[in-house]
Amino acid sequence: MFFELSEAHKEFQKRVQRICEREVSPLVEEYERKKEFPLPLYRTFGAERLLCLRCPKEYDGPGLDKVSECVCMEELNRICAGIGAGFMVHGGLATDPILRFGSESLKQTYLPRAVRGEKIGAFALTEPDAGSDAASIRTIASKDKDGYRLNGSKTFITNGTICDFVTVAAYTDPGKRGIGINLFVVNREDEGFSVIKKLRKLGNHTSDTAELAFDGCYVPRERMIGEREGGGLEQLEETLKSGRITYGARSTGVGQATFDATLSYVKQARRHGEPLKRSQAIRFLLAEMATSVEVMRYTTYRGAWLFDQGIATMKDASMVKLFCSESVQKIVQKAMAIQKAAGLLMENPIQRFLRDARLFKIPEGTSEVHHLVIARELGL
Amino acid sequence: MFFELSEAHKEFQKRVQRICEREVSPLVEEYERKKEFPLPLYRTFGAERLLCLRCPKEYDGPGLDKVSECVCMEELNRICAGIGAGFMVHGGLATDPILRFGSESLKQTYLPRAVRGEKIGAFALTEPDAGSDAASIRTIASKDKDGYRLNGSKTFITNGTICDFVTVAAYTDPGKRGIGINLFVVNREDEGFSVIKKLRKLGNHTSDTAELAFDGCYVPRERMIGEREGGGLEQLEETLKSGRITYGARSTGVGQATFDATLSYVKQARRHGEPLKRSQAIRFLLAEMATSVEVMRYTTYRGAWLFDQGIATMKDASMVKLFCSESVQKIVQKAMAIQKAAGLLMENPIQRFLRDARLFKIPEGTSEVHHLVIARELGL
Amino acid sequence: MDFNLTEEQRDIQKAAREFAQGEFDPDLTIEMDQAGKFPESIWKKAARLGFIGIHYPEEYGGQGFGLFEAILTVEAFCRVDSGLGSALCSVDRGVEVILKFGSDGQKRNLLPPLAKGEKRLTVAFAESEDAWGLSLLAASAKREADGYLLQGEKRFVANGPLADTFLIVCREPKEGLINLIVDKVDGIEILPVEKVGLRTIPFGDLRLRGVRVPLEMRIGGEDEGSAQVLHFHQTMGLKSAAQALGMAQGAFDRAMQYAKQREQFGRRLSQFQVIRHKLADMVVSIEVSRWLTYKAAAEYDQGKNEGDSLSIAQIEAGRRLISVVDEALQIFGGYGYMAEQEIEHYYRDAWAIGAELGTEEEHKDEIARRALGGS
Amino acid sequence: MDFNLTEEQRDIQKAAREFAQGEFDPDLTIEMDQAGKFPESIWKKAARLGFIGIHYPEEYGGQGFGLFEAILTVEAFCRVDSGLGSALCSVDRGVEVILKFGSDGQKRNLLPPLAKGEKRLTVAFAESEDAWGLSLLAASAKREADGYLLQGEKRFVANGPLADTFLIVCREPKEGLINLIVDKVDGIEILPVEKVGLRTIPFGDLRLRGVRVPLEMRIGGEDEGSAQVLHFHQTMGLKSAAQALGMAQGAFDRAMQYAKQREQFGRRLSQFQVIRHKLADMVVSIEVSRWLTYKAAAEYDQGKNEGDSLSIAQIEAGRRLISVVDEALQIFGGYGYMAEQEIEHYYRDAWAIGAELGTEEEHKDEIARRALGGS
Repeated sequence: MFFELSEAHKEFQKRVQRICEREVSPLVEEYERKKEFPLPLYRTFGAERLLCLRCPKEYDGPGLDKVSECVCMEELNRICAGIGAGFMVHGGLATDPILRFGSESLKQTYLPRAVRGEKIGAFALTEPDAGSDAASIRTIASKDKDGYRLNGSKTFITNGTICDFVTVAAYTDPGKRGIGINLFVVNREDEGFSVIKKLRKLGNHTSDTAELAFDGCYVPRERMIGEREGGGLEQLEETLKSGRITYGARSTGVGQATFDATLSYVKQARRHGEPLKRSQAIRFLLAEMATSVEVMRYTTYRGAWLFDQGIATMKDASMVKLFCSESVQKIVQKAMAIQKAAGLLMENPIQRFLRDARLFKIPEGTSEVHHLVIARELGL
Repeated sequence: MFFELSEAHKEFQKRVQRICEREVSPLVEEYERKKEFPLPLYRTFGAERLLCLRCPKEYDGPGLDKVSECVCMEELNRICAGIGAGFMVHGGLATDPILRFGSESLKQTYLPRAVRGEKIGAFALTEPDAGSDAASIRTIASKDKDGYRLNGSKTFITNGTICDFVTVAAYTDPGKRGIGINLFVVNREDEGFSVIKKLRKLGNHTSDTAELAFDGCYVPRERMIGEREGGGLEQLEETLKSGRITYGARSTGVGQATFDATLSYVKQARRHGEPLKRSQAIRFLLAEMATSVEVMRYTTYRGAWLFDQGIATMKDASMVKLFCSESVQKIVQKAMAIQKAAGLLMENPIQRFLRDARLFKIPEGTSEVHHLVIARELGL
Repeated sequence: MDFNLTEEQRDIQKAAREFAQGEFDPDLTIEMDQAGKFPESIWKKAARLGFIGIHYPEEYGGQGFGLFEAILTVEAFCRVDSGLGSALCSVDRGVEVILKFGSDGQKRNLLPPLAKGEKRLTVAFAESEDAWGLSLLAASAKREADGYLLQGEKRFVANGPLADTFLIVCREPKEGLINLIVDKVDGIEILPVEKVGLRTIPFGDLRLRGVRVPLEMRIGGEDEGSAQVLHFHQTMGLKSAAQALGMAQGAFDRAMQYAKQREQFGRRLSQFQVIRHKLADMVVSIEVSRWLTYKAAAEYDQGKNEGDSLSIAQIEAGRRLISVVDEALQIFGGYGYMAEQEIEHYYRDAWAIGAELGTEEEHKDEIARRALGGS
Repeated sequence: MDFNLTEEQRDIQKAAREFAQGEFDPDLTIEMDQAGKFPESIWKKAARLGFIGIHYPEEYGGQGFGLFEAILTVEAFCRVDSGLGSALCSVDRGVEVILKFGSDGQKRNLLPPLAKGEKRLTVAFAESEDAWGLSLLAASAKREADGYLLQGEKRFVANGPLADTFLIVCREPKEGLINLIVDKVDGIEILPVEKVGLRTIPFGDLRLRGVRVPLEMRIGGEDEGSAQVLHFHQTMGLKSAAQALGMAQGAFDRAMQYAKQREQFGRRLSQFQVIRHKLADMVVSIEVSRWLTYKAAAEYDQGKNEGDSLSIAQIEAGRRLISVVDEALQIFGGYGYMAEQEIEHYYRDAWAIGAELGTEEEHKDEIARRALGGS
């Protein structure tokens, strides 16, 4: 029994902190304003082998565990959730299916370059009419010669305009609702693939979000992930299970950043001429924020550890995402309530934390979906 | 890194479950109605060495760790929080100061018999005018010959009417507010010690709560815990730190019991003729309860583990108590909201869980105190 | 828009409050709660002073006021004591069904003794925890030549062990759901049930073993039972919201008084910001309850009961009561948990009245239905 | 007690709503929010129709209604769009100080151009994040022969970059805190500040570098600045509560419409109980906001502003708005997070108006002070 990060994890955490502080922090303001992902960071993080953390050494990856991934995601999101979103998708949703279910040749083609940040991945499941209800996607992969022809459109795709490849979910058998799904790797240069538009959002401005179209886009058989038609559903479940735990780390990161900023604010601010920190009401809020961040952090670590043991259920993953993404809302809302007018200024990161964290209740299963997933697993 | 109970802990948990099911469950209804602690259980649990879990073998104890204590407390409180209260005080607050700070002779005198359940301990800190503000206790231990003479009154004392000995906090130097405090072991038969009255409460009916009086009660020097006058404060802090973590386990236990009862209710109940479990609103509540219990449990384990490593701070302990004792309120309130009229009947344990859990926000530091402790440790 | 009580309403409020303050002794209230006793003599006095029949027409021995004025007395009583106050509100449970649907003869028989405090009325509607599942009711009335023959069981009958007369909804094969006025007679067996709160209003389960009820005891026409039960739930919901409002105010009064006198850390509790803010939060909660309840009552007396007001008042009054009582108990600390303090039974009574207010799920289903229909 | 609007009030409400529906184009609102533009032409039209000066006396070009009627237009505007609606409410910021404390000459000068939409007024009170710390204000006015000489800095000036006239509170060594009416002249430097919400109302920091203000521009007597600022906060608090109420209603309207049309899992969102209950919760929240705000406004017009009503309205309107807007966005799911949907700026605007409503701590301090005094 050892309820703490191992020494190796702590060392790794320190290394990530140093790199984030040195490489990411200086870019945040500029790219937030430009509403762009700071592309050079892919190479920087690639060189540090911080992109696809669970990718083994044979594909040039660091071969770390889910706990390490969560440690890294927490630190990154502590600096900037938008950048964290891009890296999360690249190192998780986009490459996970290849890593875990792809053929050796797919792995060799995509993983080493993804690891090094030379090729950027995206993940395309959501469609204009299929959000929480993934089974109702309409993108179809129709058999054509030695491959498939993809038709459909995808939306809310992180890394959408900057990606080099995208892992796409499509029906190979539209007759089998929710089952006849497969994942394909589409290259940016594939004919019939296009980026329709970049989307403007409430927050996560440094993450790149787009609408994509597949218009008779031909994908050879080898770029279907896995052998079996209809094997995609299970791959999606496994990929999302991992992604949901990552939201625990993202939430913890933003929660910690919000707490840190609020604590320093409270330590120096005055109200009615009195030091703000003398107010019991304010002290209460800070105590609740601190407690919440601690609980979120270890709830996430536990989820990641279960995942590393291969015993995490979807219920475990849903609980981590639900609990942490809801908890961080309360933290950012408390921070806003403390700062009020000052918190509204664009120069104050608190409002960014608010906007960024608001997202977490939505993707990879809304809070509502996770409630229902958990209830289902309880036998209801 | 190992975020789970060890195999040994799991074995221990199963054993405790079996014993609770066999020995405790059948007694609950009767003693709840009688509003008495089921005294024979002290001998039973003593024989099983489940009373003073951290007491080492040299004093006839099982020499287990804080995590084990929490495992045991969770299971016990899952069956009955009132009985849990008595055992918690006996095996924690009453005997901890002797175990950790007492002389060898004190240990030999009290611990083995406490371990075996032959002598029941109580702990007396709170006074009619000193609740959260322990520094303002008025019980005084004045030097007299080779010992001290205690004068004062104590209230809300668990095991008050059934105890054989009581660990009492008193000022040896009333001039040193908050500092000149010592702990003494008073025997039931000591002259000048008396039980004023048994108190009726909202819940925890099987726990025995009383008001005590010390009227010139003579205690020999050897029954002061520790050597130094004024050494009691630190002993209290350490004792309460452990006790606060135990509240995490009590909360988890009641939370689990409430969840279990509600889940079975929901699985069979109907509303408007429809199965209740079809209601999304109800499913949501169950999902939140289940998530909360999981998070409470591992938050408690982590606190206990930190304690076992000797690195738990008061902030850690306060966070565990605050988070878990507040979380369990939401669980019992949700359960009541689901059952409504049916939940009010005395034959339904839900109302007992509500009344029992309501206590947890009050003793060993109210929620308000823990907020302020945490804030202080944050530098506010 | 006018948020003021009339002078007459203020007088009623004051009279109710003074009556309760004069009659409800704190030690007595705790004792009666623990023993589960109904306050017989206080009830008689309240009736004598006209509080019980306040909204009955004068011709039937009442005061001729509206439900709004009744609500003001309910609030005032429950503020002074949650248990005794509620007990006084429980003696004519179901009277609104008589007032709206009863025949002149039924009113003449029933209302004067209720108003005079000579008889107690209650309803026996639910048969299971699924209190709202009218379509599933099994209690049967068989029409015979000169009346009905009743068979069946009823649960959660408030004041069941004390009532002289019951309104019982049952199913007649040809007539559908009908409500019968049933006096306590042989064949009605009452099994007392222990409950956690509002112990001054004993609960009972009813067994009806071939009870004969004369024809003229049917309220209204055939198949009107559902509408009558709905009317009961609406008016009762309003009264329960007022009880909740009064209880919240009573819990606040006590917490405030305690905070002003109890010292910790060398200061009175009322000097700590955290305690002051808890009290301020209670003030906010009570105002929310109050204005939503008054609005629902005012609309009801104006004949407007189709909107959301009543559901909203019940939701908020229930939520707010729980949070107020919970924080009040917390301000009392360890003492609040002890049965020596009135707040201890306020806490239990709050949950009990919460059950009367219906579940949030059901109210929200209703509100959503009104907003969205089936769409 | 009467919870109904008069017919005239209903007409005003309807007119305001129809005006806003006619003028606020959803695409335009999103564009103006993103660009941070004030809706000049809509403002002119609103003034022409009498909406701006609705509660000014008729002799100064107004409509002669009370603040209650002004509140109804604020609510209606913000319901149709949080940003444009709020912009229209921001053009005469501080006018209540003139209405209550200004001289006839000051009113004659200021009110008609405000009512006609020819000029914009705002206040420059705060100098730091400690917006309430009046005792610490450093901006100074030095009395000279023919007027005052102003030095200092002001922060968070809503509409600062657009205003023609400012009310500036400052400290004169002998006269204490005084409020001056200051036209935009040389020596007033305005630094625009970017903020997250209500971007149609640009913020600015003000630098006053030796600004000369004629004697007759002082509002009221010596040392009356604090009372005037307090009056501003009270009336502004009421307007902000109405803005919050309107925004909540607007967010609800949109969520409801979306829920009725969006399909997932083969059903419309509005057919899922969880979504229906979210909508029901919004209905409850909006009603709570509405009645507490109306009550505070009605009392204000009756000259009662000493009680808790205003603090309570602000607390609840703020809390409820955040929860309504948050759930509305959640109903929209991913689309709600995108700037293509109006709900995205409703979310940001909700936080911005939340700041106007003051902190809960301060309101609770006030409520507790009224309940407990210093004890």
